Amino acid sequence: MISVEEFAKQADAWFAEHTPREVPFMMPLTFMEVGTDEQFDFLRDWQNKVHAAGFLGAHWPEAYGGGGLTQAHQDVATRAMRKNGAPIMLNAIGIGWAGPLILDTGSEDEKRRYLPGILSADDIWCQGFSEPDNGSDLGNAQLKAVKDGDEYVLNGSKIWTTQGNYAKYMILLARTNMDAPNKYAGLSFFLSPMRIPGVETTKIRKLTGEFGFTQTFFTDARISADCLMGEEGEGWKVAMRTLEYERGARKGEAGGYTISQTNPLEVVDLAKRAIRNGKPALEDPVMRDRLVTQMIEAQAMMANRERAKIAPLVSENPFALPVLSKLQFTEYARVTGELALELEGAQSGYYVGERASREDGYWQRSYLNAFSATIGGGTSQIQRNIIGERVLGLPKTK
Amino acid sequence: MISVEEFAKQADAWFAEHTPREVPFMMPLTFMEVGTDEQFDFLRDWQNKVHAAGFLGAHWPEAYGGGGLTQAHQDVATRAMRKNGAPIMLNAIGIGWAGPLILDTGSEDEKRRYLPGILSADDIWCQGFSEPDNGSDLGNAQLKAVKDGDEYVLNGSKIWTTQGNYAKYMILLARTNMDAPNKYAGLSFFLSPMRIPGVETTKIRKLTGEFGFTQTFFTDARISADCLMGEEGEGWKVAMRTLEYERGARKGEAGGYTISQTNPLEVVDLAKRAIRNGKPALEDPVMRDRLVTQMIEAQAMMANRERAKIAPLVSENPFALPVLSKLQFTEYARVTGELALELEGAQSGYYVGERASREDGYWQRSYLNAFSATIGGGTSQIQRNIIGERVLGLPKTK
Amino acid sequence: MTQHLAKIALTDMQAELRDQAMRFCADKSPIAKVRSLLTDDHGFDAAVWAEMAALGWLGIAIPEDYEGLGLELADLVPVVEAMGKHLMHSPFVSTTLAAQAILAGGSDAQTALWLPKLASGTVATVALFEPTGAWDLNAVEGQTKTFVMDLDASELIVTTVKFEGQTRLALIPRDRITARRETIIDEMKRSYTFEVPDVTESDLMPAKDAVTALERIELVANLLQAAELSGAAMACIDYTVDYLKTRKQFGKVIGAFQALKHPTVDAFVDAEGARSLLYAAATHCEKQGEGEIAVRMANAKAEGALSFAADRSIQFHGGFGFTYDCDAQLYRRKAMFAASQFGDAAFHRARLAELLL
Amino acid sequence: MTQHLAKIALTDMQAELRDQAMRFCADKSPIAKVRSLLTDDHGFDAAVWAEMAALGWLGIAIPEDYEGLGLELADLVPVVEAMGKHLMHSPFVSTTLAAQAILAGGSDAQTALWLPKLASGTVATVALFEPTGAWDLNAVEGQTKTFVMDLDASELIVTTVKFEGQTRLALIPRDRITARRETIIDEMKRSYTFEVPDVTESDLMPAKDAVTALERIELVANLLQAAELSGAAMACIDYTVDYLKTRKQFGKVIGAFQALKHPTVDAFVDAEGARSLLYAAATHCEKQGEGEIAVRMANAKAEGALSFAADRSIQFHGGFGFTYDCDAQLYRRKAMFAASQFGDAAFHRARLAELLL
Repeated sequence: MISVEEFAKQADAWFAEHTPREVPFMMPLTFMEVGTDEQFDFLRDWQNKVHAAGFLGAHWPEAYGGGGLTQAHQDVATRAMRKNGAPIMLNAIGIGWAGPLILDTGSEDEKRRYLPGILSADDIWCQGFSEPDNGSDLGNAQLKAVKDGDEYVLNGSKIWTTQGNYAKYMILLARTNMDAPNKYAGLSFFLSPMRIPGVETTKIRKLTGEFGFTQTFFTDARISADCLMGEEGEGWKVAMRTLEYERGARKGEAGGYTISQTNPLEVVDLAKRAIRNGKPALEDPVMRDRLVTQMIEAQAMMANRERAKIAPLVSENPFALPVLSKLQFTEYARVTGELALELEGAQSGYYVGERASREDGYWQRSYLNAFSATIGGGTSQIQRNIIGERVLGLPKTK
Repeated sequence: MISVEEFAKQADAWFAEHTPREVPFMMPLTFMEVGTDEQFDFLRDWQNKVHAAGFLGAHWPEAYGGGGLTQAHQDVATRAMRKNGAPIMLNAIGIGWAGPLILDTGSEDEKRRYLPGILSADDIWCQGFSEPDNGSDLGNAQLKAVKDGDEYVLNGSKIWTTQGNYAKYMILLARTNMDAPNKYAGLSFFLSPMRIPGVETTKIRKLTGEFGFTQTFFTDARISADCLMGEEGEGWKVAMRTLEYERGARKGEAGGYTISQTNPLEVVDLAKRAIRNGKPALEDPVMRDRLVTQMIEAQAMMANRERAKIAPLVSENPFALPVLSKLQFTEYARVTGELALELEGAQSGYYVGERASREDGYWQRSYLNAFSATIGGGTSQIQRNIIGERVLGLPKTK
Repeated sequence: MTQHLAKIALTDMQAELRDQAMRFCADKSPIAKVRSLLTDDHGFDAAVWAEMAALGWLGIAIPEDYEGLGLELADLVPVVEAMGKHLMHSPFVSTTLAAQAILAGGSDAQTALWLPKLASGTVATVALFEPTGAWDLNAVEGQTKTFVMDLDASELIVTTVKFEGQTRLALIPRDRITARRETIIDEMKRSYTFEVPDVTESDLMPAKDAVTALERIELVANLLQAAELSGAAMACIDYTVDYLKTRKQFGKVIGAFQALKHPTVDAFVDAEGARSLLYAAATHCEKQGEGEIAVRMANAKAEGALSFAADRSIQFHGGFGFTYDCDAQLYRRKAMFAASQFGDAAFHRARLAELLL
Repeated sequence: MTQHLAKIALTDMQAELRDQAMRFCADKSPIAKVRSLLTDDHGFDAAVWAEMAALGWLGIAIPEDYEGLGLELADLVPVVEAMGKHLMHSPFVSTTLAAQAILAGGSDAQTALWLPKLASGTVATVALFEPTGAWDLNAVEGQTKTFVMDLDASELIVTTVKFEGQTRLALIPRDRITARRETIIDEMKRSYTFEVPDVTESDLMPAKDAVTALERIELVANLLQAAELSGAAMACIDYTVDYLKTRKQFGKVIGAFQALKHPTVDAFVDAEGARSLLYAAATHCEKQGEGEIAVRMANAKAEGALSFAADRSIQFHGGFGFTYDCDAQLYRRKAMFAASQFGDAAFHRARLAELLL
């Protein structure tokens, strides 16, 4: 087996050579921002190329399209991607959620059928947990799956399906038992095909004006009973297990990254260039004060990540820092977006597509997009409940 | 009867002549800030003098110590007090709560017995609604009043009794029925004497280090059954009626003012004199920005008061402005206190009693005292519930 | 010190105009209409514009000598507040700014020629901003103008120019201009950029009145922006409250959660303050010096109120809030764009500090 | 740019000191003791001070040549953090500042005379501030010093003086000074004012090192203040959370109300960030230039975190929060006083802007 060091060198060289520069469209920073066919096709090709070169799924078995190496090999390849500023991996749900789940708990047949297409991005996966009426309350999912012989008949709707319009498969949380003792016990988990009669997707337009999500409607859609993952009624357990892969609490991700790490201090670069009221924004002491406030906050987030690694400094509550980071980072991004608008002064009135705008309206769009993170994956309000209850031990809000 | 105009002139002249200037102690701005015997004695004398001159209770019947004039007469006298910057009226609970209630619903005997002493400040009244375990939840009052022949036997404790150590009487909310259908129905209202066996008061020290409140303990204290106001079980109704006098929703206050209206823009005067980091605070653009933010807020509060008088501009919701003013003003005062500390720079480290401090630590004390208003009379959190539920029609938080 | 600027006087006429405008805008600008106009070239309905003209609204602050109603600036406020509340865009503000500029700084001939037209519904606009980003209207440096609202629908553009070293105001007919539409964050509005053509003395307003006219434009623009934003803030809160009253999560109507209820209350308190400051500004706007104080306070507060209300509205609508279909984005974008024009709240506070401290 | 300043290194010694100090302070400074010391003349227990000296804490950052432990500034941080957490006042910080001043700027003779004494528990302090309110330690104008901590318990005062037109540092024995105690907002601390007596060259540290020594004092003071405030912030939140978990109103434990829970979470997130910045500052404080950045960030954040946590703690304790008996006021006053010394958060941000932008 090739040594990790050697593999790292190869990866670095490969990404240095092949990472595309100067793309004629705005490069999505997260898989949720893929809004046009142009972006989708480009990123699908890119993932395919990375996989073919051996730098995605390097630690997955060769029989399933992987490289047969170790987690350490994949980790250095992922680091090489970041270091070279490579585009994100497109097939995020496949790589981070469905893939690890199948690899971990799937049958041999399921592994052979699904895993290679995940890595090559030939088979795009999407996620069907949220529903229009149960945005924050996943356990209350109401999409019905009724067994009928060898099939389940699906009726209902899922929302916030990223790349739903491109996906071949969906990991689906559905209700198989209306009379279960509690809402969780009635749920089952499916690997459901998307391109079958009775499944339709509608694109959802984001507040930025762009696309990226879909709503998926199921109308008497029939899927094979084989699509069930785990047992009937175990859906909640399987879904929670799946979320743990994504959160890194269980190993198994195919590697690469699906959300480009943004530099929390990029606003400083803007500040150095921005013109406010005809003068450099940094000449304004009020803007300087607000900017430094954000810089301290950014520094605190980075220092939190470092402190989390040092056991004696987190001994009072080892989980506190990981649990609070989502709230802290997403709210930081939103507030920073607001500050950026102020720094830009008059130019903040332009928007994406305006040639007079600064960086094609990057910050205006960035502020609006920030809500995807303060809302998605548990709103900031729910995060505060979680921190208050699980970390501080305060009583549950009912 | 003397004309209102003439009475106004007399009042103005009297207060111009008699309003004490240059007092050798910090003049309390509210009746809750009376913390020393020196302050108490001074203010009791002052109220007595104002009453004797005919400018307090001018509209109450002569038989009860009043002036036998009209509400309009008292209103001009009160305005004259303010205009001349006269000290506050001390006997706040008597003037604003107990007095109007007795005048409105008391028996002839009660009126003759209680009202004159309220006006002259010979009989100080206090209020016994809050309990240590039920600060925000008045309806849950647990102090027991058990009927025993011609008497009630009181056991329990009341807290935040302003001037409890000086008071002769207390308006008391007590539980006479433990088995009532709901918590409110078990309450009764008493005009209870304070200087009887079994009633003891302990001074409460405020976070400023000063005094002003007491806790009152009742241990088998016996009061005459005559002290009951209204019927048994009507205590909540009577208490709510009492609160309405204070909030001005019902007329009846004996006049004068018990809380000196502070000028929300006084922080501007501080800012003009304050030295921060060795330089005038107003040279610092960040301080200027924060100060102007507060000035706009102060202006908004004043404009709200003006708009409240103009029907077409409050037609959507006539109660909104009065209901939100408590939250707005008290939070403004707290935030302004914080800003004042920043404006004072190093000097904010001194405290009341330090000769090197600015105005004897006025702003440090003022910031700490601001919590009496963001907590007392319904915390800011409860105010937000009230506005959300009664004005915006949002569902109740349970 | 500023207490007397908090006094509010509302004339019967203003109360009446307010009722009329609220009814009119509610009727003519339901949300479906607002949305359909997002992709319209001009962003407004010419038929509705004609109705406004027929109601005399375009002449409100134009003297009777020029066929206007001869009312005051204050009388514009309830009308624009209603437009803000119902997200109704039209060239009302652009045309009003042009008219006020001419009234303050035009020659007799210019005034006599244009004011009657504008009072009766001819569309006009003002071109004041340059790519330098300066909010100071006297800082004219080049030929390129940006953020010129409603230019394509206008017959006349009142623009600043540098003429023989002096900042002047010129009246340029639309047909002398080639414009490009700009993409701006507020999709209800229409913004254009153009190169100011060479002008001659005959295009210009008299030199002596340029400063006065620019001050007038800035005052009126800030007053009307406060009105628009204040109206929008109340509507945004109503929209949010409606959702909080009906949406259920975890088996509970979400408005019962204090995490949503309390910030919504804070937004409401802000918005009520903004409205009061708006009417105080309307009352005092004509006062020398103090008018500017009252107007900048109202505008700064209104911008903050709408920004906060709309930011929270997006958040509290959850997933739906992140969609284009949720109206919260319309309100948020409106606040963002307003902040970019004539100075944002921080800019107004800096000016107020100079005026007050 | 500043990312590398977020790295944290914690030595085994620091981890051990932290454990030791947390145990010691918990043991020696229960809240009843803290309260009883509020009215004590010196505000600390001499016996406990002797124990600290015996543990070697006073010598932590003093070289072994002078009978110290020869550790680093970073090793002071866990000790002061523990003191902050348990509201334990002593002249530890005053004495440390005096020692660091002498180490950075004293003559060989001064160093040899005083450092061994200070390392073994002799109390000393620094006198840096004047009634002008300037936080700039070089701005020495008069003879009056204010905010001199623990003076009455000190044998030595290191004070700034103006000497022949230059800012210098002088070492003055206690017995040459007449002091008056000042009333300050933090009742756990002891502050004094005095008139600097006439000094001669023999009282002074060498002129060439004055600037270095003052920079050193400022850096150490800000680092230790960050440690104290950060420790206090965590304790304040624990104190608040305990109340929110037990107090009932309306038949419900009040911590279940989001109106109290969510701001408490925000305070906690702030305080965790402050702690991380504190340890990052400890790691990098000795780096030329960058040390100041890391230290000012930590101090600004810690002051903000404690101020917010304590303000909310008063509020969320309701009526009890308004009493002297509630510990929330102790925390709030600590933050208020800290802000008045060596610059508040806004001051640090202004300095950071100069350093970073």
